[in-house]
Amino acid sequence: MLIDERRSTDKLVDLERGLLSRRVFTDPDIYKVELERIFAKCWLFLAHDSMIPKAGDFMTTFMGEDHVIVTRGRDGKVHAMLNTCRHRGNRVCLFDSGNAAAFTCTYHGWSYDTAGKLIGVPFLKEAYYDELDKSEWGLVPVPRIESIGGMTFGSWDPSAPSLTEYLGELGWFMERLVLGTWNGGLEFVTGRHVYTARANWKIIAENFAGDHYHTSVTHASAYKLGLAPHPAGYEDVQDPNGPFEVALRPGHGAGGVYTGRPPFERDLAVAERLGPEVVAYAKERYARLTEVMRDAPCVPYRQGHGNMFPNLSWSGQANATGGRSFYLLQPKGPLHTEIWIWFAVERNAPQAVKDLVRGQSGQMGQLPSGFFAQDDAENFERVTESARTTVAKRYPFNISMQLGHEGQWPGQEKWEVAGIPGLVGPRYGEHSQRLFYSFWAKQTGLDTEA
Amino acid sequence: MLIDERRSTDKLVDLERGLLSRRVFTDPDIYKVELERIFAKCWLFLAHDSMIPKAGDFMTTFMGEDHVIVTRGRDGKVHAMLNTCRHRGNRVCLFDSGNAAAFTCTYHGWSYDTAGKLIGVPFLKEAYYDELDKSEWGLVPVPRIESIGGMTFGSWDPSAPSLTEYLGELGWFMERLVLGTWNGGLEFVTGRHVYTARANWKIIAENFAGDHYHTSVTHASAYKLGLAPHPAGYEDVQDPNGPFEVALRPGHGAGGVYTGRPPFERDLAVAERLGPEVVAYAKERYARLTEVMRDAPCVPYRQGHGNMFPNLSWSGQANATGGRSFYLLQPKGPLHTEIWIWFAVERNAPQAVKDLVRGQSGQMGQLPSGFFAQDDAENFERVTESARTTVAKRYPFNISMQLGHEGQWPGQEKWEVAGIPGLVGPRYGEHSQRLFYSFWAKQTGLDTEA
Amino acid sequence: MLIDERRSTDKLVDLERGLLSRRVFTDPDIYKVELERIFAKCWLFLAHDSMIPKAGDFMTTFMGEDHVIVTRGRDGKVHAMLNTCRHRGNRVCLFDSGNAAAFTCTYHGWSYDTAGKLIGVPFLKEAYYDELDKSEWGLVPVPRIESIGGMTFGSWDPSAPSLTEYLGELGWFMERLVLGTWNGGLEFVTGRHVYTARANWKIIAENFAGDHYHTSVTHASAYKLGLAPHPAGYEDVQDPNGPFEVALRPGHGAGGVYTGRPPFERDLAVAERLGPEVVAYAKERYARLTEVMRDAPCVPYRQGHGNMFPNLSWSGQANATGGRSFYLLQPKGPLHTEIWIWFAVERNAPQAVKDLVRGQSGQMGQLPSGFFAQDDAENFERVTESARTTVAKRYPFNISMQLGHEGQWPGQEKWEVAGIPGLVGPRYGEHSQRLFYSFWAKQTGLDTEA
Amino acid sequence: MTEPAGAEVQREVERFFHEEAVLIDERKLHLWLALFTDDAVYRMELRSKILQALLPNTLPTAGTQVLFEDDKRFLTLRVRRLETGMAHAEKPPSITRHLVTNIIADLDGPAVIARSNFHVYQARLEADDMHFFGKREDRLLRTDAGWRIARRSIVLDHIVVPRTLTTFF
Amino acid sequence: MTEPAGAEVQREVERFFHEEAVLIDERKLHLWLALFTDDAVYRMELRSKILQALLPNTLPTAGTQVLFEDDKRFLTLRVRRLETGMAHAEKPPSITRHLVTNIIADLDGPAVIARSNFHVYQARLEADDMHFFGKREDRLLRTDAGWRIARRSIVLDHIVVPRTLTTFF
Amino acid sequence: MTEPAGAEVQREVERFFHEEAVLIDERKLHLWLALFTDDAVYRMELRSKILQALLPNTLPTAGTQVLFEDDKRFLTLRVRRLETGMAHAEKPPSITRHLVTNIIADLDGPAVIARSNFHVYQARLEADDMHFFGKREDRLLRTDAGWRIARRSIVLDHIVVPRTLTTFF
Ligand code: FES
Ligand code: FES
Ligand code: FES
Ligand SMILES: [Fe+3]
Ligand SMILES: [Fe+3]
Ligand SMILES: [Fe+3]
Repeated sequence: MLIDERRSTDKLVDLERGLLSRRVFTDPDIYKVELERIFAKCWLFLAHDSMIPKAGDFMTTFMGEDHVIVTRGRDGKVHAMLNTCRHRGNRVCLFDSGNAAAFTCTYHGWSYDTAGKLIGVPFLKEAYYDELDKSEWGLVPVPRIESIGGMTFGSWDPSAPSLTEYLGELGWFMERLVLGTWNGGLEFVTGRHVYTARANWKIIAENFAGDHYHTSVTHASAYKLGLAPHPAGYEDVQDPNGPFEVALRPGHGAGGVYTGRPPFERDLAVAERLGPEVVAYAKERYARLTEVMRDAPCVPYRQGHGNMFPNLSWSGQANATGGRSFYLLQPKGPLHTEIWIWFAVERNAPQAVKDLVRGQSGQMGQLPSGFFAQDDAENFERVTESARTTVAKRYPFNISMQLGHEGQWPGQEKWEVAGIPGLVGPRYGEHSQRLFYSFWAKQTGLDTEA
Repeated sequence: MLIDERRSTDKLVDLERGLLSRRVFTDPDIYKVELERIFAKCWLFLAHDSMIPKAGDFMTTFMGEDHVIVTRGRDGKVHAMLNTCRHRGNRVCLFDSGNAAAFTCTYHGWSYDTAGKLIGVPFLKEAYYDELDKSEWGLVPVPRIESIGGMTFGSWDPSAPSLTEYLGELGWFMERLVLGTWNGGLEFVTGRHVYTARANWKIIAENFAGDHYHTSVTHASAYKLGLAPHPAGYEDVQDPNGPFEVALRPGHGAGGVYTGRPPFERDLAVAERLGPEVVAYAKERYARLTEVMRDAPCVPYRQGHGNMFPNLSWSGQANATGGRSFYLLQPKGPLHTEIWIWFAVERNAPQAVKDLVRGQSGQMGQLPSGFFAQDDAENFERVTESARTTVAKRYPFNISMQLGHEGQWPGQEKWEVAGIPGLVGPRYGEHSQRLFYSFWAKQTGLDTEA
Repeated sequence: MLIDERRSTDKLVDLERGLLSRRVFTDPDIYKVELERIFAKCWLFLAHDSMIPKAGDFMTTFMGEDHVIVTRGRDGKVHAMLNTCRHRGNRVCLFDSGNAAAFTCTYHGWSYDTAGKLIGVPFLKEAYYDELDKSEWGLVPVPRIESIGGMTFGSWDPSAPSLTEYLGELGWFMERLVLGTWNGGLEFVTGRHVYTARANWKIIAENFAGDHYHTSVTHASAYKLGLAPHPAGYEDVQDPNGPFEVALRPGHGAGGVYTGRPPFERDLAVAERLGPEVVAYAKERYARLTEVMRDAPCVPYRQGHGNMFPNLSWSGQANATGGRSFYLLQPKGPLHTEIWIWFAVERNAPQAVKDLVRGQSGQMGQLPSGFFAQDDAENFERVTESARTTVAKRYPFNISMQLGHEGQWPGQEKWEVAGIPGLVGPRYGEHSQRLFYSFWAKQTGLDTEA
Repeated sequence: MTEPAGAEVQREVERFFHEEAVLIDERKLHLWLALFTDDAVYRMELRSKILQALLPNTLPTAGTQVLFEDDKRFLTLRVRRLETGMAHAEKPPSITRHLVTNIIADLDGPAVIARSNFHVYQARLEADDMHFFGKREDRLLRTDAGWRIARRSIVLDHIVVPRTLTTFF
Repeated sequence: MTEPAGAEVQREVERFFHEEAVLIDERKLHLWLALFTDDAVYRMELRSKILQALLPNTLPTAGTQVLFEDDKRFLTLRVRRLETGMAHAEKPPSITRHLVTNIIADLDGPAVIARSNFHVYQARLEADDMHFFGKREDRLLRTDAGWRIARRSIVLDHIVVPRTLTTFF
Repeated sequence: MTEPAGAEVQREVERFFHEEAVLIDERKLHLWLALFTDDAVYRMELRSKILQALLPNTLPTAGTQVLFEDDKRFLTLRVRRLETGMAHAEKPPSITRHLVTNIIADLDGPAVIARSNFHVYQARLEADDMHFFGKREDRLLRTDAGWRIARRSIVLDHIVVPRTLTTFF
């Protein structure tokens, strides 16, 4: 390359000054590094148990840009493997999901069982003189597969830390709030929705990880219409009971956390509109939650959004009347991301809650028909475009909000946050984003090498 | 890269042999160098005063591929700045043009005044603890802004020479003929038209800079229809009064220059068709022009086309009954250019002239509906495509016409060109293109480095 | 590049282990090497005599990505030259085919005769002062042009071996079976059909070169419908009379070879349906073929598919009642190929055969409307896509079938193949593909350099 | 059971759809809303590639992927949102062009079931390469004020929605 | 000599084409086949750029480039092939959308000659950017069971076919 | 004030537009010219994104960006130019396909005001990815020889024209 863009000694992620190079969003070479060192190493979401409940059920997905089949094997376990024949590489499964006994390649007919084992080779004797060692030529398995609360994750790195270790401080949140494992876990109630944005995946991920600051502006139209209460001044928005944005080592974030009775009482008001069954459920659920949260006396009740590094985001309420939406941010080059969307509710929730969640999904939320997605996506696209051009690229983004105040936030003495793991910060902050990018820098190794 | 295309010792621009490498048109790495060393350094056209007459008026444009807002500030001055928020880079102005008091980012709501100053940060106190130095986080200003005859230009290079110095020999032409500053300057009479060509920007720019040689062939259909007199033999076309092609240091070109009474008389004939008012205007205007041109006794009267390096081209007649068209050649990668088009007339011209100019704009000219643009664009596209492929790239273009004869053209003793600055050459020549590419080589530094 | 994909010591083509790197199909840098060292060096198909029979006839094609004009000159010879003006590179011929006296550039009017000679330069005297040496500025000729059986090939490499030497063992097949030169040669009976596939050219070429293994699976639907007999067990398919796949040094392949009377008798059955004239023709033709094949006592009668390295494939039957289809695999980047298709019959065939061939062309065959093309193209596309992604790229393709058994195939003692040149192998094998890729590796030099 | 509508109704339905498309493309969205009955449903599904649903030769079904299931109240909110001046994904408004083709009107008792295909082109900021394809099935009722849409069922012919859906179909 | 069909026939032909397109897009291909007469011909040509054919201002002609020239028997085989479950280029079935426009019906004795333009959109696996353009000229016959296609002549407006042709036009 | 045209006129206008499109696509351009009255105006505007024009929810207006404003004399010159054999941007002639949809005919005194949407596809040399979208509003007059175009106003739905405009709309 005739121009060396790394000529400067500037770091891509400068946590001392709170600066973030625009190049991380658009440089094709950096993107290749991400594919190798993030998407081919980190733990990535594969499937929820309820997507492939029966033996032979499968779905296809992407890990980075690699196409992967996820199956429920005859052994009842989840398997995942590259969707590419070991002979000449043809795709062996052509569907989004379904149930199959085997995957047969349409080129020369090699076939693989649902665990990826090569079980059939046409004319093995006549053409291969029985010399092909079938045990060596199965579909390439994802070497590490682990799960939490019904959610299965995979990693291409044989020496990756365990999923639990990788989740780190997020594990606690996952089990208690996101997945509600103590309440029977989740049930996915819709098919997969997908839309595409001309945006880098990270600007989406960091937004879910901890950007509460954008809501009052980006989503102003929804507030204006009275579809949600508009946060006016800071006093209104930073109640001692939340919301809080929590940065979770090593690189995750969970925000919109509300603690104690106030969020429960707001939830109860919704429950009342849904009928006595739901009220009873909400109350009983709260009692059990309080029990579960014995180590967190503040009793976190609601949890609004988050991101598990690198690309599994979610939003929702994690309460009795709300669902969760999960967003898998599938990278398609530095400038494009597919957003894969599923809706889920707690399995134990009354039918009225399930119906409500299903009904809301296309309106306010993150479906391409939803107000919030529309507002967000266009910002993400413009951010990405601006990170691409010659002069603009010289000016880093500012991720300095409250830099140096971490853990010593003004007014934090009033917050009811006892027992919550991670770095608990106020509604408006960039501590979660800084953690996101510092982990990104560590994983890519780019600043270290430079 | 496995193949090093620069293995040869050939220069990209070989002025000794009159050769020009095809790689300059298609190599993505060379294009990146252009963005850095040409478009992020040279003086680029931003706006004409009449496009943003009132305080708060703005228009958006590109400098290279960077998106830029040009405003008329409250101070009455023209400002220009990157259209990207300093926080996360979102575009802050979504329109082509308009009038605004401020630009508010739709992501988190930072807002900037029309001079680019950061004037509003939501929750500056609560979220930033008042620690954000707003004076440091304004929109990135174009550091150099200067103007000539109502046309404002900008340069990203703080140490760039002055606009006057950069214009060099072109300045004289700009003021006297292109912009008619001595006659009240120009008024832009149409909106911005844009079309796209699958062509490198330079083949367009060099054409306007000094390629009179193509007209009789490229635009033959228009001549055939009798829409313009067809130049037959050389004697017909190289009259002592023009047209001349003038290469203007450092890298500009102005062609189709006619001097003395003949072009004036042809203009008068047109004026007569438009009525006595126009005749009177043309005569009075000629008298004043003669006065203005005291240092050029040949009295250049008409000027047909030109290019200010790198990407502002124009055509028209610069006479009493004609308008001007300006073409801003916006690069969109090595293989694509957007042609931005405006029409202008001298402010002092009678209404009949203004109407005529407006009416003609879509027919013969450089609008995508115009014959000339249609003929030219297709050539430019095919030239670009041919400069991309493996074997073709080994064969440089020929820019050798009259090489070595500069300033000693056969027959030049008869030419009435006294007082015209620059290298005045005949209608058919490539001296202006050689100057264009030699300046290009100097600016990019590529031949020096190789 | 921040990630060096060649970090491994693995060869791209590993013939010892029968492995083939996926990178050869998708890496943009490898593709550039192919353009330089394969498409700008090897012998490429230009035209068949019957496409440009008369002086002045021309057609345009691509050699690699370079656009080339192929003409029948006034001298009756075939000429080929880059379709790009030597002045500013404009395309000088805008058509697919036709008849022309000269090619005149639409930019400045330089014109070239059908041998590429520069014959006209507008204003040569007035503009160029007669100093342009026209003999130096003709269209760039393809320096090597040779032909076999009416098929003309070109090479950009002045020091390339002769076409005969390059054809190597394929020459024998070409003359005897593919082109039927002993029977008057071919006549092309359709125009050029083109479709595009999102596939690398090599996966198509290797398929034609010697992949008989895919047919029973890839084209299963056609067999199921009874449109062709379905090969069931190996005994059915490996008759002593064929079919055989033949690897032909240096890098070609010809497959579907049947010898002796059985294929002739099957042909005769078809001829009977076409009438006595065709029967007589088939018999007389067989007699002459037997004569021609004196050096091959097995008398190869039918030949089903093949590839001349790099990108001329064919299929058909080479018998009395069948035609041939030729496929020129025009590379359009690593991930795209245009398939250019022509149909031909032996010139001496009765009209009934010619009509039959023309009629069948769009149904079963390799036209985009044909079943076989539809089946094949989709495989090729998926193979290519899978060779692009991060993890998949680490797993080479398997080209090991029968590795080590070459020339010592089980049962070969029964085969009637005496006199056939090249490495004659069974219907199901990958010996032709290994030869294809080993020649590819030699031509690109990439494994040697690594 | 439906039966083909007569010439007159077919023509009316065609005109109705074309006038409707003008209202969307010209951004007269309140007039557009007025074309829906008060209890109208505006529904859109997305396609997918599910093996289970596949008998040989059957189509990908739009399973549980519902993008819109709006009542008129929410549809009105969508329009009002665009008027807030804060819905920046439509600032400036996108250029849209509705090409409505293949209109088939059938009678279903007092109602008309009208099927149509569409290609909606959208241009926005620098992008003019956004295209949506699909089909609609409308239940139309004749009222004193003209035809009204009681139910619109849209199937979008995409697996991946090319952009968030800020226009109407 | 043809003459413009009257209002009634024009309307019938439009409906016929639109119902036909539904059958293709919904993969009711045996019903689609039933719309052809037993001796029907289904033909498609491709375009090219040949200088010889060029008087100034004449069109590229579709010379000897015939993509389809099927009788009903082979057309039926095409449909049956899709049902084998082995025609993997349509596994899962592509999404198609036929936009049929510019329908002109003319009377030619007892037959109707109907011209139409089309834009066929096809989406498949990850690709949703495949588009076919062209025109059709159909010879339609009225039978007791309704209109039937006796001959369909398609000209595809492409020099390079964007993909193998696994759908119908 | 306009009012909806009756069934007969609507049908005539549809046929008129479709026959017109055939003339353009088949390059019978003198016959096409004959469809215009002698004093016809052929006008085209381009779109832009101007803030001033923006009340919330109003459309980008086509301001002073006029691409065509031809009288019949100049329109004829455009056609004649293509016949010179020297208009190389149409050498060989582009393939075009006019998809004209959403036709609405209204009566305006003796004239008909006909609105339509279009998608014009153009293929040329190696490129087959050029698409133009927009709407037309025509003033049609009935003459003894049939309908004639007295004024055609086109709005092109592009901010950036995708290519120079060498075809007709
Ligand atoms: S590629 Fe799968 S069997 Fe050959
Ligand atoms: S990106 Fe503009 S305020 Fe955050
Ligand atoms: S480019 Fe061909 S004559 Fe100038
Ligand atoms: Fe948001
Ligand atoms: Fe020109
Ligand atoms: Fe095959």
